[in-house]
Amino acid sequence: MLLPVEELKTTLEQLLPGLTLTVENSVLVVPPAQLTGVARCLKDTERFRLDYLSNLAAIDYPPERIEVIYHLYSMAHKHGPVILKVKLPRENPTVESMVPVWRGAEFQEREAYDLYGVKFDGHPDLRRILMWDEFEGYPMRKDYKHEDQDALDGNPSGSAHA
Amino acid sequence: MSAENSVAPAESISRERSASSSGNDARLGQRTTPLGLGVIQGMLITLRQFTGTYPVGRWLLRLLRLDKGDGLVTISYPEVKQQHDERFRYFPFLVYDGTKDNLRCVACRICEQECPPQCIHIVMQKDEKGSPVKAHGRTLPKTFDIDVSICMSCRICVDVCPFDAIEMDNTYEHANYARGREMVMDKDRLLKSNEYFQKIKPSESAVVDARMGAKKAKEDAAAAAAAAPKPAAPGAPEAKV
Amino acid sequence: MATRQAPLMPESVLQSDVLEVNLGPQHPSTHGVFRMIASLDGETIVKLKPCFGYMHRNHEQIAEGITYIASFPYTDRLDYLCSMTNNFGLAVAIEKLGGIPISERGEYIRVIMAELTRLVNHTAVTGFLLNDMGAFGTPLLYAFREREKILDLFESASGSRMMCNYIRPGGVREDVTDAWLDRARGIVREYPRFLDEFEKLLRDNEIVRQRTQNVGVLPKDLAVSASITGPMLRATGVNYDIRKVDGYSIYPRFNFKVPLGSIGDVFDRYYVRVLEMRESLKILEQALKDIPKTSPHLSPKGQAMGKAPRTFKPAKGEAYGRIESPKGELGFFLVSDGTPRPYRYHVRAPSFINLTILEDMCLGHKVADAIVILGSVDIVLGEVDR
Amino acid sequence: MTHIFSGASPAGTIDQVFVSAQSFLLSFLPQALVPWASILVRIGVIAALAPAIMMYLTWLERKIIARMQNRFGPDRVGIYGLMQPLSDGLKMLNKEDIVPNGADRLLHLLAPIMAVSPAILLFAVIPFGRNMAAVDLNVGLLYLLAVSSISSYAIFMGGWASRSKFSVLGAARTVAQIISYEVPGVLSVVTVIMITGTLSLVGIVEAQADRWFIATPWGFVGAVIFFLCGVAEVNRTPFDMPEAESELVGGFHTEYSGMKFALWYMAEFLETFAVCAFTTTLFLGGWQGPAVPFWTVTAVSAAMIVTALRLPIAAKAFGVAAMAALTLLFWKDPVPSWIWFLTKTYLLVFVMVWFRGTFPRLRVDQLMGFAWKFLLPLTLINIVAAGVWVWFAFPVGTLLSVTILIAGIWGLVRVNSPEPVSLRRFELAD
Repeated sequence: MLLPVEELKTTLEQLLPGLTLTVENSVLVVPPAQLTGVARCLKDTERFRLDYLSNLAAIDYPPERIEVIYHLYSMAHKHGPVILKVKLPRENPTVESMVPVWRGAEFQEREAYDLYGVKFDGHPDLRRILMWDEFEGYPMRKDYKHEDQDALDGNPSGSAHA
Repeated sequence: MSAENSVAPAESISRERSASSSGNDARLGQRTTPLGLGVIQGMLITLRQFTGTYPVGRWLLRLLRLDKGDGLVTISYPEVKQQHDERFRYFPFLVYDGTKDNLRCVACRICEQECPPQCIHIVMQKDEKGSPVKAHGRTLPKTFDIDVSICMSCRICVDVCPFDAIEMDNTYEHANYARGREMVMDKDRLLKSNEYFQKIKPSESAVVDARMGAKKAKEDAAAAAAAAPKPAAPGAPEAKV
Repeated sequence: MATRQAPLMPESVLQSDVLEVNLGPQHPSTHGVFRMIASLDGETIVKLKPCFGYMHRNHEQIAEGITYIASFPYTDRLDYLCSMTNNFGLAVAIEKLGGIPISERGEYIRVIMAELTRLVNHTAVTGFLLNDMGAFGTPLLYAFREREKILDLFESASGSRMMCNYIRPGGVREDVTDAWLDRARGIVREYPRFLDEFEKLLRDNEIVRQRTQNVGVLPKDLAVSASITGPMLRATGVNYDIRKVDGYSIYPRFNFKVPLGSIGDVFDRYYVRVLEMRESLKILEQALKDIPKTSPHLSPKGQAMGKAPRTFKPAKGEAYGRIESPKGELGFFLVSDGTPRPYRYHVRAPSFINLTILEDMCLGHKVADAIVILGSVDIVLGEVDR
Repeated sequence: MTHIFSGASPAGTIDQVFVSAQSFLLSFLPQALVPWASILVRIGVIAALAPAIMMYLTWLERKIIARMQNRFGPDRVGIYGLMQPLSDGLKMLNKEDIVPNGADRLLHLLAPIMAVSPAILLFAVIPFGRNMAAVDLNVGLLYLLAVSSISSYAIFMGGWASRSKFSVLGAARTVAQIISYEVPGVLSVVTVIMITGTLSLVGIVEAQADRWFIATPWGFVGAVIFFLCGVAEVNRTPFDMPEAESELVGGFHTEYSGMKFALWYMAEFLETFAVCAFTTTLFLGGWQGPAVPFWTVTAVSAAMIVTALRLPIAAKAFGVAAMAALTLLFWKDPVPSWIWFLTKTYLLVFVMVWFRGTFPRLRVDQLMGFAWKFLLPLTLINIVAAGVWVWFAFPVGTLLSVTILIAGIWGLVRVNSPEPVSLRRFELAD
């Protein structure tokens, strides 16, 4: 079975020298630079074989950072989830793309780019996936100014109510 | 009639019957009819459904002891309406007991905040000085609009209403030509009597009436208790209800 | 790791240039507003770019503005063919986030509703697949005839046929009557007759076999690496069913099998779905037989979760709840900051991710196959675009 | 020995009712004009008959397919939806006729006209009943095959002229399909010519007096192949790749609307009727039928009128009275020849609609493969079988031709089914 997060951290640090991992309430926080190393190690070592990236999401914490979170499971050993988290600056968040490791990340990374503006280096074709291409801005960020902001704030200027 | 010499499929019969790991799985998904007759089998099924829709056909199929198929399932709408169950819900309506101004809603606006698409708009009845007007001992809404073109009849307003003032209706013929005024149902179009509620949803209204009855009984008891001790002895401990 | 093959260049001697055709977004058989920009060399597909977002309502941003309970009606609109399993997914995620206990009878009703939804979805999808192949609606209308019976069950339990908004954290919104349970037992007893007739109509039909076998073959390792889940994955032979892997809700109590295919082409996906329907019927029989009579169906606090949604403030933290929806792994990732409204609400939609390898499957096939392959992937645009 | 499948019944009065009506009508004219007038009358009959047949074929198809799908089909416009074709026609008339810009306007207009005209031309040669063929050509069969191949030009012209990707794709598929299905279609008819020795359709029908050709081994296989090729030439399921709605939206007639689209629709349905009519003529004994007394027909129709739920009482009474009168009038006559012809044709039309209600569509390359690799060799084998059937006496000839045919079919299926890529196995794991 998969070992708890602490042992996972220590074994990973033994396997990959020069790796600084921290654990925040059972989530492995990985520095952006070493993400691909950790990912490949988790996927290829026989003990883990986390070959299935179930979910990839970006979370916006306005003033200081944007986090990208990865939920990994193993279809071979049927164990899971190992949760990786990467913390990126808010101005120009870039991280290595996981598509070479898990092909499933392709659309989810494009969605994170489209809605949050997180750039993924090495992604085969990083384009907007849900919005139309000429759309400016990243709609899911907390500080995104909606065109008719008041409709969002709840006073129903938009609805037919007089 | 015509044994169709149809196209040869991608795999031939003999190679499939090789053994496989667990017994029953070998036959799963393989052909059971000989090559070329699968098409005929499909045609016989549609023919059986076809004859099953005619009375003469059904009699014939019963004669040949064949499965009669499902017959005609269409409901010709304007003449015959589909019977909906009691819990069928469409747009909400406001409940009043007896006369139209004795409505249960006290304009507390909980449903306005909780409504996911924000389509309920309530303005409380206030006199010129701005203090709420009371009728039947309760405040009441001056206007209570539900924008029916936005409402998705999700019943959350009924769940969160502490006064059982709003219930779900089951009339679904609301088509009209304009999206503006007609689709915003104002207070008197929303108001319907409690008898109507009991007629369309018997068991649900029974639960609501029981709860209302219990609450009224508690209020009467408390009111009676509050009124009674004044003449007898002020400050005597009220009987815990 | 299978990298994406380079698009096949037209190597035929005849120098014909590539014809770019827009299949969609308004197209009779793309299951909603989905667009495929296909480059054709004659009839064969050389390049295929899926393009969607036409139905993007940003359900995740709306959910950040309303309470947890208020976003349940929106989940009905995600995968509008199976609204019960969408509610189930969000309820599992919220229960994991807020640590809410679930009543015994509520669990049984949830499993019954989820398996009925699996029947509805697989029946409808097989009908649509035949419609894409050109059958003039007959299999689809047989499928819809059976689906209506189950939708009437949903209506008499939750109030609405497709937008049920019925499952709540802690249990279900309203209890089901015994009469409803008998009706459900009748329909479950009647269903195998329809499945046999449907299989006799389709499985041995030479034209159906000719159009589906060895079309859109999906290799096993590409499927795993592309995070494909659901019947599409099991058709390639990978045994991964979240009902068995996670054992969420009370699924470990029922004994049922997970059907697996071998080649992973359109026929395997069709037949794995048929076998899955038969397994769902087994689960339904067991669940309908021993559903407990006594225990209240709502959360032990006794009042429906819906009554006071604003007082439901989960502790600060993150939770990822996932279930086996008929289309694959449906996951809800919730981040709460202590207020009644979620800080971040992300939906892991199976249809969205199962489309990743649509181009790999279609390369080299004909235009007619691309439509059939899309039909076998079984996408619903409400879930793809969210 | 009147074989069950034959019936040289004597010509009753009801049988020749149309012929005698025509001669009565023409008796008023001076002798010199009679031949011209009879041609005009026949043209008039065909001009009236063809649209009516087309309209009520659409009604029949929608009703039959609806009943196969457990639903009613059109029943709002008129009793049992009988006015539906009229309302469709009116709708088509007042729909705007959109021509895509950049389309070749002349070709865009010409294509539907060129599609309908051969379909109507075919009606000239159909022998509806005993000496009721509009024109008794002695090369009727040749005429039939020649005229029915014009429609591929029209379809390609329509597809090419509307300058849209979908219609060009549809047009390219059509030409390939119609050409590859004409070859086995023609070859399957060769056996009939070989046996009867004449090309005239009336001659062929008379040759089937004692035995319908479908009752012979080669005739059965020939009928199936001719029917399938007819279905393919009319672009109907399971061969309706050119107008495949699911991927080509409408194939060659995507860009047509209004009356032009109605003409395409008319061409398709007229050719459907023509294919069924010619299969009946060539293989099912045309207007031949066993000597069944006429009152059975009137009895069946009276029963249907009485049990019809929606007919008002007055209509029911009138109908039953009419049937009774007909029975009394033609008491001793057998069933007329044109009723035999129409029942057989409409049975085949039912089979064609039955195909459409059940089967999915064959892909383009499978379509071609089926025609060239399966039907074509089968027709050649069929010709050999027919030769053997004619040459040897009764028991030996039939047995020999049946064995040749069975061996041929088995061999072709064996040749055409390739090695499966990998064994397909399903497993129920836990």
